[in-house]
Amino acid sequence: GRYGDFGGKYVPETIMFALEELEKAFDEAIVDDGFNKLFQKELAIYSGRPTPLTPATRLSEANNGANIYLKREDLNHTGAHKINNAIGQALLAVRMGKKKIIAETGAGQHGVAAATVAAKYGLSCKVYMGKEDIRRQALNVFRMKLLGAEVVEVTSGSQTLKDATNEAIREWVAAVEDTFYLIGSAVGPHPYPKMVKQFQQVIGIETMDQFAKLRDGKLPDAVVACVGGGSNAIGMFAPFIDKDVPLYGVEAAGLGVDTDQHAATLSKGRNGVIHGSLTKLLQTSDGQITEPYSISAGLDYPGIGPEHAYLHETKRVKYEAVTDQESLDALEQLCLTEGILCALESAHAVAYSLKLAKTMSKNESVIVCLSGRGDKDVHTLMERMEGGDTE
Amino acid sequence: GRYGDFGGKYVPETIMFALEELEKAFDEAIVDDGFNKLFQKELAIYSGRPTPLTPATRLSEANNGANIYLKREDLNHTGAHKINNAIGQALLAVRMGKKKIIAETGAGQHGVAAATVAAKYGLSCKVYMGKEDIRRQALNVFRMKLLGAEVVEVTSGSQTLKDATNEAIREWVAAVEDTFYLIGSAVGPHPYPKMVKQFQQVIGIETMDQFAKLRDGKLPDAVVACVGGGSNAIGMFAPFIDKDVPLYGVEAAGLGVDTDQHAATLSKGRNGVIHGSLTKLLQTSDGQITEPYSISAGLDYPGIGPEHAYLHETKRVKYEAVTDQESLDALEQLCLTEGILCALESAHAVAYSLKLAKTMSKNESVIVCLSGRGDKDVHTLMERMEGGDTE
Amino acid sequence: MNKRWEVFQNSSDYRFVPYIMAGDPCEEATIELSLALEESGAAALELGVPYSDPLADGPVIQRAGMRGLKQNMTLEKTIKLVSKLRDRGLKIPVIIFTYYNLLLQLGENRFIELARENGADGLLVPDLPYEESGYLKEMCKEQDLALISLTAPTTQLAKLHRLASEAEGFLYCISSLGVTGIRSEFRNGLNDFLKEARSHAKVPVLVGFGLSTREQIEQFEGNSDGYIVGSAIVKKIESLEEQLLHDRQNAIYDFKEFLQSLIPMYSR
Amino acid sequence: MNKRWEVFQNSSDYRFVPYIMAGDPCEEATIELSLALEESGAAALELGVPYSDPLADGPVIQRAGMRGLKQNMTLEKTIKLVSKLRDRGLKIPVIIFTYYNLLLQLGENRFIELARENGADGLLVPDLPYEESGYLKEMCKEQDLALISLTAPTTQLAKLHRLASEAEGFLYCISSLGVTGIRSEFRNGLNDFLKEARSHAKVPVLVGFGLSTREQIEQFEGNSDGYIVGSAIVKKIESLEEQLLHDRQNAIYDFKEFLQSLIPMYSR
Repeated sequence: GRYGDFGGKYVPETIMFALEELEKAFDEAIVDDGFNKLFQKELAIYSGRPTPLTPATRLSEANNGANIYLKREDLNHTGAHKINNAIGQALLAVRMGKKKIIAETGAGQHGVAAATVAAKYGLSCKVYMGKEDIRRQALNVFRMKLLGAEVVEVTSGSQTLKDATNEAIREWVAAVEDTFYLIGSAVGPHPYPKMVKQFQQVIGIETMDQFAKLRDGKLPDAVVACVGGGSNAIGMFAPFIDKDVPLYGVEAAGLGVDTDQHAATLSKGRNGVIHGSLTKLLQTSDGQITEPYSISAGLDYPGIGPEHAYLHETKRVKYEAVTDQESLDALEQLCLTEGILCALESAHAVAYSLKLAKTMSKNESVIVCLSGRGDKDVHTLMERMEGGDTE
Repeated sequence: GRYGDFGGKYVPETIMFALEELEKAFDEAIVDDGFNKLFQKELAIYSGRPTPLTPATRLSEANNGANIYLKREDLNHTGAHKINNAIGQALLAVRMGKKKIIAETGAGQHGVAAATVAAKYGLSCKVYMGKEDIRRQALNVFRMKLLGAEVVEVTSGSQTLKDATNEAIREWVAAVEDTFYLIGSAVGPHPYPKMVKQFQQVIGIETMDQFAKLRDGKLPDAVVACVGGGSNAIGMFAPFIDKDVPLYGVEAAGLGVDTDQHAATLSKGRNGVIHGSLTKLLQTSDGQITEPYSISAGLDYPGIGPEHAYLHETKRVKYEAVTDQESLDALEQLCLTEGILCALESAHAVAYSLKLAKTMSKNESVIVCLSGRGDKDVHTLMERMEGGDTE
Repeated sequence: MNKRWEVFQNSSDYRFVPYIMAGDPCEEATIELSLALEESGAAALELGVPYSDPLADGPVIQRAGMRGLKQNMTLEKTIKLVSKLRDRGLKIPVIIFTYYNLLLQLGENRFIELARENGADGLLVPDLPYEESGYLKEMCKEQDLALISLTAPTTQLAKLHRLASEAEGFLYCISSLGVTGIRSEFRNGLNDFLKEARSHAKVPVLVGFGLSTREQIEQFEGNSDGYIVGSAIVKKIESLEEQLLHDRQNAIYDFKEFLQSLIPMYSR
Repeated sequence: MNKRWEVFQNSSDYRFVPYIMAGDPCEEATIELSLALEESGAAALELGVPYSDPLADGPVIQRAGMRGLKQNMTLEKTIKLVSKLRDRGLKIPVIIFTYYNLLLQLGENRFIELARENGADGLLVPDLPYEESGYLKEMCKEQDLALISLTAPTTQLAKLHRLASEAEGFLYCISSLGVTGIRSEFRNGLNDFLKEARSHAKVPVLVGFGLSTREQIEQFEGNSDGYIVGSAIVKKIESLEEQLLHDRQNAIYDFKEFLQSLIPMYSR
């Protein structure tokens, strides 16, 4: 359960047995052909996988650099890569005989994914969400309810994602015997980061295969993904880590890494423990966790998946930070040149890939993980770009 | 250009040459392997086709009837089948050397699809939209602008879809020499209905193939699709029309076909001409076109594609009408049992498929075309279900 | 060819054919406006029928249609209005300008019957191109009604020749792309188009769409046999709406003054 | 084992171990509350450290933490507070209750050094389970600090035996699933769990989580060597917040009265 110093299981003793039970079930499942086939089948017939690898021809031309390819996780059911992991964990929950799932959510994307798989597999679902986020994301709250989930308002702390996660863990501690905690990112205590990677690696595996088919068996010259908790990135990177391919993780620099309004965990954080895992963490000098900031609701997490902390430390992956404004510009450019409205999270990866591609030759190729679609961000974009109030 | 008595080219002389030019270009394109391959490739790598055929296991069980399968057009790029046709027509526009496209839109879905392909293929795009619809669909208006399209406010008539279409035709008449009119449904003058069918038949072709693979080469026992203008339905029906498979088109009964608040063109309309085509039409006794009503913005069109009028008259397809309330109930049930939030349009098809499946044996299979996702309808659903004002 | 068309065709004037909307702003106004137009020199009259979806018309005529709809004006009532015009002494040919859907609902045969009964002379259907007009054209011919053909600058040459040679009543040459309405510029090459039309037509060749000033009218004199003015007249009627309803005498006086300023002397 | 732990372990009382939050509502109040607790019979004291993300705590202690944070209470200040408690005469063992992240930032070695210097006796880290505590456990042992182990009703038997036999200071048996807080029901089979723990522990076995009334405390007497009360006491302190800041004397009096009603006679 360790990636170098990072990872581990920093949780109350009450749920230690559940982590062990989960680890055992997970380890058994992933060597069970039946389970793997079922998972692959559900990804295909329910979520529409494989998602395409789209050459961004006009974007690449406009940028005058390397060829940019987009891995289209935005085309998944519910609009992002989140569903890959949600399906995997839900199938595991069913296999373990659990009837109840709980989940945390920030902007509501993982909450919707969790509520979706709960409905599909006939499980009950409670989603913990900060009061502040509930106010900001009324549409997603309604969607979760429509899917039959109970949305639990979290009023502790800053009333956002980290507090919703705390509260979900508290609920899990209380209901651990019959409840499956469906974590949405590559964070949390072992075996969650490993499990989320396992269920998300389909992104990278498909990508490697698709690129090889398009380009005579070659590997790409660079792979870029955005990193909040880091699940789309770890899934995309997974099969490339032991290959000779430069990998780039893109964090949210918010208003700038030199301000106090950012979510650049690896650039600015220190080792610490959050939500059961030892990782890099944005915190005060004496260890209070601080509230991160990004225009993208999916990147403003004060921690990061422990494997990313490790890949950062070992320098296998280069982590860069991109500001709100850079991501907005990239989002607009992608709209105008490719007709794709990506999520603000993904726009961070796009923004960095544009910078990177400019430094590369036109024979080279950069693959960007387009982790989700931007429909959910239209309100934010309108407020930002038109100054209009849309609520 | 005729389906029995229906169809034709009822347009001003000024644009007749453009329809002929279009017909010629279209007829050449669809026998050109290069064009067809390019179209299929774009559908695959840009929109993520093939879309899956998802067995709705829990929905079928809950309904206690035939097996229901969902053709997942909701998983297309931009969230509905609309993009199939938009890609096809845009590729044709490029082939014809046109640099400008115009389009009409009601709720904004086709407008977004048109703006999307315009961005992707480097064309300029003007979208005509009723003033009333612009007010109701501010988010889609913003999306179109983000994609670089100009949204033209239409203040004539009832300021909704039919008037936007009139206005787009007027613009086409004025700019016919260098402009491609990208019609969004299986309506309009010849060759549009034929062309839209050609570009949408991928739905039915994939479905037939996927079902055969799942079920030992069999054909389904029924196929159901919703019908506004009728593009998803004609695309789904296309390969089944000359097979022995019962087909069902589902119109919007709104508050009921016995009220004056419905969009049940085939059930209640009479022969007439709208937007260049002779078809069935909701109108007053002396021939003024009336404003239809449905909770679903994509079904409230006073006309219908001429081939549907023909398939109705020849009884090859059975057309049924489903009310607002029935479609809402079906939408909710699909959410709760399958974790899929479908468009209100598609919910009409789901509602009818539930009725139909109940009358069939458990060994039989019904395929429903899930034409689009319901994200766009969440505001409407919230207002309706929670009575909340979300604007 | 009936007598009214004979007079129209044999005239040596530069023919003025106005368009007004039936029932705009009321039936009686339409009658008096029609008579005023004839008095001011109109060689024929296009009588528009209000329609919910007039896709060949610009905003001025769209608004006129809305006013006509408010008066519950229908195609049938418009045809019957011709009989009232005849009773009041109107002698020029009257062409019913209707969208095809209205005609379909009334029935093509019923339309022709009513047109004959009520003294209408022709029919113009802006959304019924030559290719779709076979049956109606034949019926009209049989019953001595002129189905007016439209040609556009985009009409292919071979088709233009066919349209021109088969034209009844007059040949309507659209002066520019776009819908009806007032324009400040016309299409390049328009005179070539008119010459081509004239060389094949057995009926007068008229130019229309967008003409709104005497200067514009005069510029086509050499290349056409007349001209159609719609939106400019309808816009004047719109400005006189209140007066036409409540002080008709003065409105008609004002309307005639407007026509005096619009129509070239040699065309009256 | 230091002298304070010796006294604690050798006591024949039914041990009362209260939990309070450092800096709630201010540092001086914490000192006086601690002394009042000792006077009222506390056998040891758990001193909580305010933390932004206390995921093992219920709402009562979360709120106490927020109050402590407002006072800028930190882990380092909490440890140094122990020295002040000693100066004011506190003789019972003091256990610092801190989340692991705070400890990491201060540094585990630095913590131990400070704890030794300031007279703290132990350490409880609710999010540091046995499996992750190897290094800290060893360091604590070397430096004669007790790293308090928690066991839960869900702890597997083999692990319970190991935890119990290795426990230092006392063994903390969690009485129910869930976070800290006041409960009206406890888990079935809890007494079996306590018996099992006691049969393997070399230190007193205490029960905690959710105890808020004398009746609840009494029901565990036969099966444990003491009990921990947190939320019930913190809630009382919360109700006395204003008084503790501005009229401390009376607040402490009131607090002691509350303790009298809570703690069974035989346990003082």
